[in-house]
Amino acid sequence: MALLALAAIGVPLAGAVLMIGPGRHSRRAAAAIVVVATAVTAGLCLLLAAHAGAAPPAGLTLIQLVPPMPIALRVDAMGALFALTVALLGVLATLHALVWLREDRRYWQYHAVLLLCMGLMLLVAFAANLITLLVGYELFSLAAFVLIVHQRSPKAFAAGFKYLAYILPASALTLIGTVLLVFHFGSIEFMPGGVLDRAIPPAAYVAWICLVLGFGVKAALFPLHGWVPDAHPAAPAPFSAVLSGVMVATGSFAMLRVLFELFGPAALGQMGVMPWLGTAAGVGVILAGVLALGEDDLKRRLAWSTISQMGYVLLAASLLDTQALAGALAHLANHAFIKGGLFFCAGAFIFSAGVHKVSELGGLAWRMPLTAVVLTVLSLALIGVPPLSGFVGKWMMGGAMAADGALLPLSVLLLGSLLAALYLWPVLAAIWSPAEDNAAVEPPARGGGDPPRLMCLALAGSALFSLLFGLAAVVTGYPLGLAVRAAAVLTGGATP
Amino acid sequence: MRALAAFADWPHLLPALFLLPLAGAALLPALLRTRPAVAWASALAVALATTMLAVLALVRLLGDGDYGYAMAGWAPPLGIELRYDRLSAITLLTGALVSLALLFARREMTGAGRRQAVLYCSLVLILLGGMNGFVITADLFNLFVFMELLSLPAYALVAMSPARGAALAALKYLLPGAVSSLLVLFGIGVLHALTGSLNMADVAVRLTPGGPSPATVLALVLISVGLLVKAALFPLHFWLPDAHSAAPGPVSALLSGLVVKMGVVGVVRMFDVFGPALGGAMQAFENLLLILGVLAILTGALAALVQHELKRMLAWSTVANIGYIFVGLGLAGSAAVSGGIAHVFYHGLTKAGLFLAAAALVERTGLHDIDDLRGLGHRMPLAATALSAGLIAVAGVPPTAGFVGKWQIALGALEAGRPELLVVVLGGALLALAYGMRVINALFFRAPVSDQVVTASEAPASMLVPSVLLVALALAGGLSGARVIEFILPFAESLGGR
Amino acid sequence: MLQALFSHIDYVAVTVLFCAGLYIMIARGNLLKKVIGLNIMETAVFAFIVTTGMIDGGDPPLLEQGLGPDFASPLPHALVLTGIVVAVSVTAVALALIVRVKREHGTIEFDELGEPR
Amino acid sequence: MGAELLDARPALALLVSATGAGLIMLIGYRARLRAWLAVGAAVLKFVIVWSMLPGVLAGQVYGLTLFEVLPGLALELRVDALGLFFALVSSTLWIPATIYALAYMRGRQGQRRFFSFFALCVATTVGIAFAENLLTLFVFYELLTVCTYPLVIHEGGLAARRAGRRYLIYTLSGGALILTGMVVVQHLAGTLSLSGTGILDSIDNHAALLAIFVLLVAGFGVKAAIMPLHSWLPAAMVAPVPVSALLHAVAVVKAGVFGLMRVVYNVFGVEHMRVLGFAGYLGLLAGFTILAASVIALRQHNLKRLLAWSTISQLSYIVLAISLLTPAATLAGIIHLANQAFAKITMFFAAGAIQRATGKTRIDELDGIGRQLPAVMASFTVAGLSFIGVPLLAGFITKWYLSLGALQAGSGGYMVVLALSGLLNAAYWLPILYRAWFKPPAGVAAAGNTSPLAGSAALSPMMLVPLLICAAYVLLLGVGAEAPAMPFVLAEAAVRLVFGLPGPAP
Repeated sequence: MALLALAAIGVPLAGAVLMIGPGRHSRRAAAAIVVVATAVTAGLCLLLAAHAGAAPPAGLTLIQLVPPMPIALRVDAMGALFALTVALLGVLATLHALVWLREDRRYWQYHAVLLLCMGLMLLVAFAANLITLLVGYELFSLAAFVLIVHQRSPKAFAAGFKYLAYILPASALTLIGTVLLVFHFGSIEFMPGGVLDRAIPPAAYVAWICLVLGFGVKAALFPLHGWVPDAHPAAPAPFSAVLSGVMVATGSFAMLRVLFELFGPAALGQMGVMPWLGTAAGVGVILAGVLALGEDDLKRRLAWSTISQMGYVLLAASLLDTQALAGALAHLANHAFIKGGLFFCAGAFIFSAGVHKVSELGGLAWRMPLTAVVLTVLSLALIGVPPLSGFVGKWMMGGAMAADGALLPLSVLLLGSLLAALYLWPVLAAIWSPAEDNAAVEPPARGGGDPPRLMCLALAGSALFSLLFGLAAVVTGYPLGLAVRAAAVLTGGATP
Repeated sequence: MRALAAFADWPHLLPALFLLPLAGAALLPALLRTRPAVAWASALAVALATTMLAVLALVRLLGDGDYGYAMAGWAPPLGIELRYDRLSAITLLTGALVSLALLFARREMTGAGRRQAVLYCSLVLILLGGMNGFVITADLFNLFVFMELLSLPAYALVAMSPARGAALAALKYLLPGAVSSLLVLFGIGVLHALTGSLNMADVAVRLTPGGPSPATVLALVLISVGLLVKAALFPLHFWLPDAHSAAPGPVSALLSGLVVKMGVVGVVRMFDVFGPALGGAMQAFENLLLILGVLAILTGALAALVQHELKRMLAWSTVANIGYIFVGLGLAGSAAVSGGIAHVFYHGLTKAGLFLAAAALVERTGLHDIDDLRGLGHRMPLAATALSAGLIAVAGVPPTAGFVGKWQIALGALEAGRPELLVVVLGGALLALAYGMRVINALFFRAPVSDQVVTASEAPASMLVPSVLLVALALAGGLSGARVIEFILPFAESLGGR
Repeated sequence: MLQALFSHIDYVAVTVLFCAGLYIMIARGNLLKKVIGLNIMETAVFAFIVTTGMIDGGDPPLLEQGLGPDFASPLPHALVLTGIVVAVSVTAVALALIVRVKREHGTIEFDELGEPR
Repeated sequence: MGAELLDARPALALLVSATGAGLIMLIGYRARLRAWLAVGAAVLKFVIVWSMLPGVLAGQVYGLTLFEVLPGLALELRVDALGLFFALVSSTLWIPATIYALAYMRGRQGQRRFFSFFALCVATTVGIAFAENLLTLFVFYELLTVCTYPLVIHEGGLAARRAGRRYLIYTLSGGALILTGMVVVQHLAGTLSLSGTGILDSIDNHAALLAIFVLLVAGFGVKAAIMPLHSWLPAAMVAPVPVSALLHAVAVVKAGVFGLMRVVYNVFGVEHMRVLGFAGYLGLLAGFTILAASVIALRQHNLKRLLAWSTISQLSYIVLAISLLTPAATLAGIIHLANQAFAKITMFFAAGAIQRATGKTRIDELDGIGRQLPAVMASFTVAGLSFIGVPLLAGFITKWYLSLGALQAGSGGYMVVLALSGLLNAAYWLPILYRAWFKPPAGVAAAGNTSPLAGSAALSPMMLVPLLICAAYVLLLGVGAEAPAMPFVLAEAAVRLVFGLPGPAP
């Protein structure tokens, strides 16, 4: 089982290395390598997801970094779920990127670093202890910088430096938090129910704050989300899809892993710190939603929407309720595909119509029918319309909040969905508006038709996934099933 | 060793120590006036024989401790008595080694006249005889005679160099020397008047009942001032820089290395003579020596730092090192005194080697100023390296000779509960390293400025061999410091702990 | 005070003579006068040593005349003889040097000689 | 602890490069012979030092008395875990340094003198590592100054001489301080031996102990470039690159820090030190130096001066580790000796290569250098990231253990200092990496040709190979700390030695 995980991490890394070698010379070879690598990884992750629940999580120690700090892997339900999301979104992003980078000479560099990022994210997913997670997390942050500044434009560099200015202090904080944990509790192995058994020393509070702030930057938690709105427009479209879909999710995933498998729900309850996280997330949801309304650039609007949606996950997690946590995890996965798809649409608009602003979207649907349809489906999913995947997570979370009688989070959830509807409606209205209203808009630069086949495939894929996960939720449902099982493990400690 | 021991028991060993060189000195000009080469060889033979005698004396000392000899059979209180102890052993060895080196350096000295070569050898032998006698005599007046026997050839040797200022420098050396000898004689006269005897041990016994009477104090003052002028301790050192810088290389090596040390030996002898009688007052005398020593270290080191002339700088460094020796003696702890006396030995060797190397450089290029000697290290590598090694040794960098004495003195300072002296002792070492480094920097790391330097060729073997040997001996001495200190400790305890 | 003075008249005389010699050596610039001053000091010291051997009413230490119970001690005289020999040799060397200085520098006035190069 | 084994190897290690130096000075006229002598001596020394590793790991201690300089005090060599670690690091680094120097100095004047003093320096460094008592340590410490002086002023010219003079003044006065401290120690403790864990335990004369501490720390602090005594280091940048690599990464500064370790662990002893409480002030000083040096480094323009200031800050990591007096901090200090050495020497080789290939020395001239010299800049990047403390690199391990040590010592504040220093490091290393990789080379069209080989062709392989070896070693130190041949295991043995812990250190 763990060997599969090792393979899952190894394949993208190998792909990255290959990319630097042969991939550099011919575009065709590069395309082949990247597609094969992502496909194989996706397959492995599917296998892992299927087995995740069955066997007890088996550990595998790779190397002993320094005596007390092994680099070890472990496959459990939560890890498998996140890995699956990463892999599938990776495949879609690669398809999109192949088209996006047609003229770009440094395509091999993009693919190599993307594969490297995927490998590191999988390492974070399957980390057995905090050190392995830290290693994967920090290297991934640095690699992401290279992708953000891929376009080498001054704006991209500005965004890149702002990103660095956020993540470097964050990595320092996480290190301090980790050392505090190691010193006070000896072991930093992830164990269901957490490591914190005896009395809680004051240092635990300091460690909690450090780790939450450290991971919060990447999870776009309310006060630390500054870099997200700038990074997305600067990054190339396929990467901004990965960026908002999975990278931000890595932050939340890591925070959930640490909170539930190191501190443990019991201790967290005792420490009484979770409400603070909840309020921050809640404020984040509302504020991001409101700011998204005012944003004219499509990608920035979607970036604010990501911050708002991620707020849901942390809000639900802070309730320490199994069902709420399951809903959060499911939403984490579903949101990745929805937001990924939306960014693919934005990319398509830019690629074929050269359109950035929401105001310039007038009547595009008639020229790019497929993209418009996908955009509509995904927007509805994001708002949480029942048959689509967005609804599943929110319904679970809402149900849990109602059951616990936590009215404030419930109201925030509903307000959030309303805001989502408010900032997505103008986009839909603009593209479906009748042809004659926007005759004034001069014909777009490139053809203006639907994007080439590969990009359409990526769009269709993301719409299909969100539809499938929405419907499948009712039946056996991969993401939801995994999420429920993971949540049970995290909170109850009862192995499914 | 046993064969040596057999020879060592020869009764007349002690008088031979000074009679042999004196006889040699007398016969040399008479017989070999015209053949300097043969004269030099025979002088060398005599010096070697004396060294052998010194070694034999040492062996006998190790065998059965200090021993004496009554001259011409007269029992000690009346007759002149010779007494050989560890202090005399040490200074004898230093003297023998340095004078051997001096004889080696004869060609450079008397390039001019053939006759002068012979005279030079005999003067050195007289000086050697005078020193040997001075160190082993136990009789006060005899001490005075040997001191004169020591000083006169020194004045003559200084005057011997063809340089223009040599005669004047010799005179500048002679006048204070003569006055100091007079003072010593005056003091001895007072002592004789008080006790009626001349033998040191006997005088000490007779003086004690009298306690610190004014007359005894007067005698101490007179003799010690006389000796301190000879030893060039701080206020009475004014003649040394001129005499040394004007004197030819080998001679200044002799002066700095040995003649100055005789003053030290004299003062140490006085400790034994006046110690029991004065008791408390002796403590004041030691404190005086201590303070003068400290001042000597500071002025010597600072003056050396600012000197431009190489030999004058070395002369000031001698003043500083004499200061070290007297600080050691003044502290009166066994560690400090042993350090002081060890420094006599080590400094003698090192400074002699240094002056010889410096002489090689100065005579070869004719330049006295350090800045003119820049870049000479490449043209005269051996001589320059010997000079540098000597400078580092004098500065007292650990493995070398200077370190042993300074370390013991520093420890003694702490034992005597005077940590502030530590600063002076080690500060002096740092200053010594500073002016040492200045010369080394000039020699090796600066581009030559004067043309004499560019055309200079390596020093003659006769100058090189002795200096390299002496400096090497000093370095080796530094490494076997433990032996030397252990050898001196018994004497230091007897002197310090009276 | 006077009575003590007269009882040690010899010591007083020696001290006066010694100081005179010392004064000449230091004050006079002429090298020759310095040597003369040196000799005066030497005579002062020798005089002192000889007087210390005197015993009141003691016979001269001559064996032929038969010795009384107390006789002047002959030792100082022997010392002084050697002292005189030493003093003479020192003076000889000093004078030889002065001759050479005169030849080289043309003058024996100390302050005109300046720094010997 | 095994019995004290009389063994000639410590002296042999010393003699090898000393005779090497002598031979080079005497017969090293032809470049080829000189090259063989220098490299031969370095490799031989490396073999001898490594041959002692298994023995020392098994607790064996090798001793050898050279000369009885003073009654009860001798020039004596003794190889224990801490000493062997330092010797290991310097002799391992010496081979790439020599090879690099041979390539770098080709065609320069005064090579014979340069290489003989170069080899002599390693002999004295190993001498310091194997010193049994303070006197031997001091002897080799001063010898190190004497034989690095001609290297510092090798270029000749006014600037070199002035830097040399300043270097001499600082180090010699430092030496005088140590000598004074040594005398007081000898007077109080009666011995200067470094074999025990604290020879001043039984002394309770507080004033004297404070005096000894101040004297010895100030003396060694000069070479460890602690803030008030550091200004000779940037000035010594005048020396040619292999010498500044030698000065900053391997020999001189490490000798200072190693001396501090000996003073705190062997002269005072850890418990006694904790009782006395002097170490706290040293820690504050080190913390201040870390931050101040990094801030000053921000404003540097010349690459080598930046490296110098970064060294000052990195050295104070070790001084901080020493002052915390806990097992984890000690381990961090010892390990950082190696980490900093390898990372810093890689950077100096890179700086030298850049200077040699493109003649650039200022940071703002480094645009696009990554394309011109990819290998050089890759290793510079590895070293830079290691200093920032990115995981899987050597710097991370030091930061990890130092934070742990700070917590063990109960002064968590130093963790914040470390975090801040990490950020400052990022603030001055990342712009260089950014210029190198992301900016197009000046004058070449933005989308210009990426001819990576144009620049590095000018560099001879003898320069590239050592560069890559050291960079690889930085990575190896970061990842494979557990591997048997790695210095980490020896560092743990050293910590057990210092704290007298039987089991493996945390």
